[in-house]
Amino acid sequence: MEGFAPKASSYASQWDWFFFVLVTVSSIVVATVFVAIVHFSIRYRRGVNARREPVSETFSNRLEFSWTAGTALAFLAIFWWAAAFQLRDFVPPEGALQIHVIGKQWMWKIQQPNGVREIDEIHAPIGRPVQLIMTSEDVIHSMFLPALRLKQDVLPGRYTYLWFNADKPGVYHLFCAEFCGTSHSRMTGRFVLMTPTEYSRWSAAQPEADNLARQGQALFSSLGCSGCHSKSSSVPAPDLHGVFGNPVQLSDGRSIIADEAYIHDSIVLPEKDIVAGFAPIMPSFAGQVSEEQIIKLVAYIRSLSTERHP
Amino acid sequence: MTWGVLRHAGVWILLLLLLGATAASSSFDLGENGAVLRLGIAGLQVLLIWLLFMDLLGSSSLVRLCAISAFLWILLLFGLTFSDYFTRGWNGTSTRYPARTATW
Amino acid sequence: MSETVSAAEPGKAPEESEQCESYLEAGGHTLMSWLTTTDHKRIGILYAIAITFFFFIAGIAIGLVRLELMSPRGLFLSDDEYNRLFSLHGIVMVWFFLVPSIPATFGNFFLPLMIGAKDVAFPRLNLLSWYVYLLAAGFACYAIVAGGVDTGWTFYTPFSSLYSNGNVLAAAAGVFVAGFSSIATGVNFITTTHMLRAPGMTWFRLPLFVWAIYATSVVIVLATPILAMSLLLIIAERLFGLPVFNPNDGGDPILFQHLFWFYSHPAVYIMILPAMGVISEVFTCFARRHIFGYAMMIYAILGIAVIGFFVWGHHMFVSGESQFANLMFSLLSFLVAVPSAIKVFNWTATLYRGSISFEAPMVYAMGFVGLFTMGGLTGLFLASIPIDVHVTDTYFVVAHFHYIMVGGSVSAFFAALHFWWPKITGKLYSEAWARFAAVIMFLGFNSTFLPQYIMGYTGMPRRYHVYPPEFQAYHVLSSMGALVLLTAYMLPLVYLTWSLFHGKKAPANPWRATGLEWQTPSPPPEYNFEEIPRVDTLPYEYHPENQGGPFRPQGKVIGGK
Amino acid sequence: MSDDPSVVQFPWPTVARQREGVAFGMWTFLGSEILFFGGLLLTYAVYRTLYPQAFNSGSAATDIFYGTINTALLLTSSFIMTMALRGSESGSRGVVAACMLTTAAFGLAFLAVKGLEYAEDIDKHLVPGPHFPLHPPARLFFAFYWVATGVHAIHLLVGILVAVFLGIRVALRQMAPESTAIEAASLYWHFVDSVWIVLYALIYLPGRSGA
Repeated sequence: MEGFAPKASSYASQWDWFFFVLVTVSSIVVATVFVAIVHFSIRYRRGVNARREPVSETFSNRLEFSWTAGTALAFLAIFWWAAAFQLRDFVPPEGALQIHVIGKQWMWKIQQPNGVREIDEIHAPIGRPVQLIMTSEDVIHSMFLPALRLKQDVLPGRYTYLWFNADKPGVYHLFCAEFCGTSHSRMTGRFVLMTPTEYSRWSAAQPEADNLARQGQALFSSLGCSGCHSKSSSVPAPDLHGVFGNPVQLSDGRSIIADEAYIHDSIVLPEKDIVAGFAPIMPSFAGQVSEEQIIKLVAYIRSLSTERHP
Repeated sequence: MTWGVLRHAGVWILLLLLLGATAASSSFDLGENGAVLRLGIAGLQVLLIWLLFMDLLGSSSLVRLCAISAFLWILLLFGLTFSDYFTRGWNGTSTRYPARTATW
Repeated sequence: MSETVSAAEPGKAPEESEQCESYLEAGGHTLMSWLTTTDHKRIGILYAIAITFFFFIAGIAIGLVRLELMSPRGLFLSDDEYNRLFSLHGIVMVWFFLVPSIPATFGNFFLPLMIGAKDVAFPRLNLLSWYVYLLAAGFACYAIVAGGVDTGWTFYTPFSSLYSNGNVLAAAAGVFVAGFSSIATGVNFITTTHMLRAPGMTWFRLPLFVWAIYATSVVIVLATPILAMSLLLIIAERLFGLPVFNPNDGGDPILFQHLFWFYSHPAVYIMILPAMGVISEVFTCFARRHIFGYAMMIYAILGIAVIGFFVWGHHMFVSGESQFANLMFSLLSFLVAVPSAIKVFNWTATLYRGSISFEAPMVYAMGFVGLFTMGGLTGLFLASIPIDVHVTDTYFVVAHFHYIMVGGSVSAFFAALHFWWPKITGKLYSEAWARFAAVIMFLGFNSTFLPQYIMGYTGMPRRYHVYPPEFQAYHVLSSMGALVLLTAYMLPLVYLTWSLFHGKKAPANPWRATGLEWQTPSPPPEYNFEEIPRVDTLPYEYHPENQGGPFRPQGKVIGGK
Repeated sequence: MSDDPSVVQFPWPTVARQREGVAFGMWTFLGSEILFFGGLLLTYAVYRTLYPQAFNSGSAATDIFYGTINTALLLTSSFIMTMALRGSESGSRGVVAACMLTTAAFGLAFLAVKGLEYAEDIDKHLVPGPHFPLHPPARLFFAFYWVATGVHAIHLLVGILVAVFLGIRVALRQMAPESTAIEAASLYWHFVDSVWIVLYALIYLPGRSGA
């Protein structure tokens, strides 16, 4: 770990700038109040000769009005700046490298897109957008990457997302920031940023692993999904080709984009969003498939959407 | 004594009739209107009880203020909480997809 | 203090009326006379004893935690013991010290006195709420003795409902029951303020402390039931297995956070509003000036109380709450900062053209303004979403709320204690010691919590038992500061107790203050006033040039001075 | 009678002022209670929005017969409670005592029916647990069902105890029929009744049309 509060992205540098502008503004306000109090305390201390006649009504009303309006406007300005800063980089660019993260008491399980698995370590390349797709197997955790000035809670039963475009290779902290039980403070790890060439060299050197979609395909048949979700099946279940990433019409009239969260819910809570034209007959796989397996299934179903109706 | 009791008895009968109506309505399929109707009748019944049995009508404005502010705070609780739930989808997955409808 | 008072007021010690027995004498000295009392003043003292006990329990817990954090690998605690100690500190400090601290002690004692009433509206309910508090305390003590609870004071689901193996049930039940005590007290204060004001005591003649306690009570009554319900749902899930927040059944853990913070953000104002009331009383009295912007101060109190309900989502910026809700809550959080800023400016302006003296209550109050300003401004950082994303759940947040809660509320508690001690006990304490303690407290506080801001900025997460070694220097600094702070908190315990037995007898109105409570003898008689006083003037008529006299009390009290 | 020493209590100056104060204090407390149940209704509203179909199937599994009977019982008890208050206003000891005790009897009848219903629910495994017959999100509905009806039943039990206590005290001449406690008790009773009306509409009625 190098330096005082190391920064590994241009976002982090801008963040620091914002932060220290606020520190400066606040210090000026604190100093003003302190100076006023000290000044009055000396000038108007008891027993000292000073002007003490009442302040005129109009003067005090004007004063009240101006500092009320002044603080309100100043606060609105800070809000505007903060909100604009937040929204500017909220949506990640297309084609981000997607890394899956699972929080579990008390470890981080990482799956790189090429199927490489890591524990308590995230390797990521600099110079390109990287998206973390995160979920938890038990309680709420929180992915905290101080070098990027980013944090996002990791929730059970839901996916949350975080993206960054880092620019400085190095080894940084990775913390769990939401209290998650006994070894909460040991749920830390290494966040390794590498140049793209180093990154591909690193992932090539890892033990040979099938890619996620291929692992998902194997699960799809071993869990029995393919028994219903196939053309030849007698059970009326939706065909999953071309689903991922597209709107799905539901039986109660709503329409929903089939994203990771939708596939996830369809596996563990199948009666939540039922596709129009189908009966709610799919059993829940909650407790039978792990979050890791769901990630693989999602990757497989995602891969099906590129090839339509083989 | 008698006039007041008669009036309250009338309210009581009305409450029972409303109960009958809402119970009967539940066996017809009214879609989402059904929920509105059921909650509307329940609201009416509660209003009758509060205004007449609990005599909010004849109470001081101070007492009415209590009841009203409790309701404003309920609205606040629901409104701000649902401002989260109704806009969760806007978070999106933050990944852009081409918009086209799935064909089954 | 005695020197200062007699120097400022030569030969003006008001004569006591010997006929009326003080509330400490009337009814007798037996334990039973205290345990069955319905006198609001005695109940205030019962609360004071109970919360002092819990203040030191929670203080010991955090003392051990700070000691443990001297080393990045820990010194003598296991992970579980550490987690249980900081949870104990949070739960006890929030619900068994801070929430009842000023309202249930000074509010109970002085609200009826300041509005010219003989007691609160429902005296027996008042006693009952103390017993309910004791029952809650019993649950909490059981949870501690039986091994503690490890959820933190926030009880986040699904950890608290499904995974924790601590005594969540007992702790949650304790907080749940304590909520009823709060609500009962709140209902009592609201009714008292509305119904039992003395003739002439109109809303815009009420002292600001009364306004603050009134607004606090409204917040208590409207917010606490939601906390009660959220804890009840956790109890239902843990005890009966009803899946309310269980993600495996489709439950949403974030719903719990909405319910919890709907109470717990306004709860911050339950803790700070009474403190603001105290500071207003003290500043105006020792500056000998009418409070600057009296009406504006009232609107600010009400504004904080109401807008304080709109901002809870800023605790959830990284929780998975929707981005739209984040922005809205961020905007509203900036709004609530405006009335707080107004109050700071008004206190400062009250000093302008005053005749200021620096007795102990004033020193504590000035410490409050400094620390509250620093704490409040860091609130702007946390209301800005991108800043909050990085510093939330780090020591930055810890420092921020300790500046408000400890630097703010606890300083104000000590200001109130020193301001009203002569009235409550009829005894004078050592002014020199009191000022010394106030200064030490200010210095100790800053050395404890300033390093935590820096740690938080560099990314030190809160609730960490072991931590990367680069943070050690700040932790050691903070722990040393905590030692100083602990000493400063022990001092008043010693010199105030000493004053009970050896202190000089206090005059009825040692500070020459205008409030009705000061027009009664010290200590006040059993039913406060022989005859309900008549109020014919604004509060805080201190200014010498205005009235041809040094100050003008709000009303004349028969049997008083 | 306006300043009857047996009715006016310290620190109130007059009975009229005390009446006003008690009603106001009670309503303040009820405001708090409204939010208490409001928190519960919020969980219902959120989960119903997320899982409308599961909530309908959960509702359909409840027993509307018991629910309707109970609603009628409570409505009637509220009517009798208004007569108790009327008796209190005219100072008739007999009416107050009789009406308070009858109200309490209706409350007990409600709890008895509720007991039968609970027994049936447990029989049908409608308690979220191992043999729960419906799909997972319906477990959320039944979690709400048990918590809401349970909390309501506890409130009602408190109301019954208060009504019996006051009725007996008035009957035994230990308390004046004009006591302000009668009005406080009646406000509380009506409030508990109105909570049930909302619960009835949320728990028993949806999802019955069999669509």
